[in-house]
Amino acid sequence: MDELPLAYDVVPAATEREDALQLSLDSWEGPLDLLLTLARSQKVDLRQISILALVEQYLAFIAEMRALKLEVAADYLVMAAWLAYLKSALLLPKDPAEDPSPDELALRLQLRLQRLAAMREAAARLLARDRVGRDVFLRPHPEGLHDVRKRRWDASLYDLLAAYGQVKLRTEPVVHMVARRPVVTLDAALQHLERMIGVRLDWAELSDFLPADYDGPLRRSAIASSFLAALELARQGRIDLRQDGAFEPLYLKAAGA
Amino acid sequence: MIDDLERAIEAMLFASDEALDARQVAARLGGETTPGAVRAIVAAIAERHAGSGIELVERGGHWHFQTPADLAHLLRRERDDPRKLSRAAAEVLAIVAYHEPVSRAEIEAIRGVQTSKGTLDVLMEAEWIAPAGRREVPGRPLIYRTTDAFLQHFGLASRKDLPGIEDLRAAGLLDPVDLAFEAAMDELDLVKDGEDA
Amino acid sequence: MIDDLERAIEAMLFASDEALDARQVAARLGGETTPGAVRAIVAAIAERHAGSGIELVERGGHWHFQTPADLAHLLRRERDDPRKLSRAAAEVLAIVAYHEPVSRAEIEAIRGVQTSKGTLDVLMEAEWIAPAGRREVPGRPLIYRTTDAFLQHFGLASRKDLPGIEDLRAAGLLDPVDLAFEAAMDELDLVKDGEDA
Repeated sequence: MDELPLAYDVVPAATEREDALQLSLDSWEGPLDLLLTLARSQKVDLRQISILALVEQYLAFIAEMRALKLEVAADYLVMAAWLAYLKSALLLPKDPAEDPSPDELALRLQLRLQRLAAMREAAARLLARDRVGRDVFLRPHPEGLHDVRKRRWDASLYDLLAAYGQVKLRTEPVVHMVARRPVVTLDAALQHLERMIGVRLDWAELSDFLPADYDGPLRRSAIASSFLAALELARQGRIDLRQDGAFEPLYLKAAGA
Repeated sequence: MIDDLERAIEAMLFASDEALDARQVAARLGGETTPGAVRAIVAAIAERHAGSGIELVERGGHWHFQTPADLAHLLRRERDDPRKLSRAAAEVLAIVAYHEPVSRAEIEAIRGVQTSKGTLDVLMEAEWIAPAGRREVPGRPLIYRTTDAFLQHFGLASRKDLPGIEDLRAAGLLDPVDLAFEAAMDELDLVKDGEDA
Repeated sequence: MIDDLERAIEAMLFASDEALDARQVAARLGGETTPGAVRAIVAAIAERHAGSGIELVERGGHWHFQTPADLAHLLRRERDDPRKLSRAAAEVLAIVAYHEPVSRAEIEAIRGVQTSKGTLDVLMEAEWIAPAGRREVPGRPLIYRTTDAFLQHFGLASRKDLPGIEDLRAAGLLDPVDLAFEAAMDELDLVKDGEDA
């Protein structure tokens, strides 16, 4: 510890003029800073400092400020009050029951000052190092290292085929494929009947003229179209029609036979 | 042991904002060194760095440090950024593969929807399709074909390996059940394509 | 003859706009070279430049080229104006550096005064300090630490290089007052015990 010099200030304005009257407390970073400045005026290692003398210095300084009717910030006054208490405790005969003892309080203050002083000195030594841009220099315009992001597209053969299938589906021409319904057209029935009446000479029921293998919807269609064909042939006078009563079977035979 | 003057000039050239000529270096040294002496020292510095990863080069009488051109590739690093091909792009790619060579207008006719330029760009960036000349029709449109990289990526020995329409139907890829869904997805993709463009 | 790998690493460090560590260099080389091998080569490069006008220095495991400090007078220009720190900021920076990680309340306990928000902001803007999580005590205060940029700016190879840090630690000056107080009281008791005996 001895090889470390006493505290340095980064900004020496307050400390260099410590004996001169300071018209402002702006130069200090709070009461502890002021105490440290005053302590350094004792020109001894902080470990050997007289706390009592330091307290008196501080109180005198604040008293002077107030005598000059300068505004003294509250935290400086709080410190002054506490130091006044410490001073009286240090001066009075020791009361062993008192806890913490004035000596302990003084020791704590001393430890705090040592720590602040250590950091102040560390800051000064740090700022005095070879700093980039002041003492050492970098390349002003390095080429720089660049990352180029290259997009890598991803797709599977399935994606490709599914997409093509979809295109095909979407664009295939829409054709309405109507299933061929089982019907016998009028023309077909006419031709059929014309052929049949040449074969059958006697009265025969219309349904007998239909092909035997027609059944279901095809048979119904054949009946309807054959009926119309029979009416047409009767109109042409080529067949005769006979029905014995309403809803009775319809008979037909070649005309004049 | 490098002498002080050489160190000083080397540091100056390193830290300078811009390339310096011998006169400027001499001036910064305080005028005790002549530009001629500076030139000799600069040559020695350049010589000392020759063949290393740092080069001192002269441009019109001005000197500056740079990295050697043959190492430029080290200063750029390419990183992969995998992306899923959009459905629209997959359709276009499939059409090119099945119908190549094919123009953009023909692609659109087959797809039945407009194809953004960006979609073709994506496929060209992926190096799966490439221009293959122009169609000798009015307007001489560019035509596209697939590439070897395409065959390689999709594990195809040749274009003939692409399944035919009947194969697709057998595989259910022409199954209309999902048509409405697919169409909806396609629309989404088109919106995305539009945003990309 | 400088080998290709050494040239490559030298060029990278020279071209980079920020200090690189061995892992970053190895990654850029494509993973064939281990960080350990990189470190050995970097040491060789630094050795080769020692005593020249360009130095390869290590700061917190990161390497960069810079000019030697003894040539500052030749290189310093009017425009060079490194950040001027207020006394408060300098003290706070020192406290963070020597005590890290440290909370604002701990900084204030040492300085005996409140730290204005602006002081920490200035140091964070300079990228010399950064939040380093929270202290797991009631209120979970934010704690701060110094950065690699701090080491680089102040020319420190590592935190161990902080001036006087070993002496301060040995003297107990980096311990909190409470701890130091107890130690001092123990010592007093020992002395008293000795007197009593």
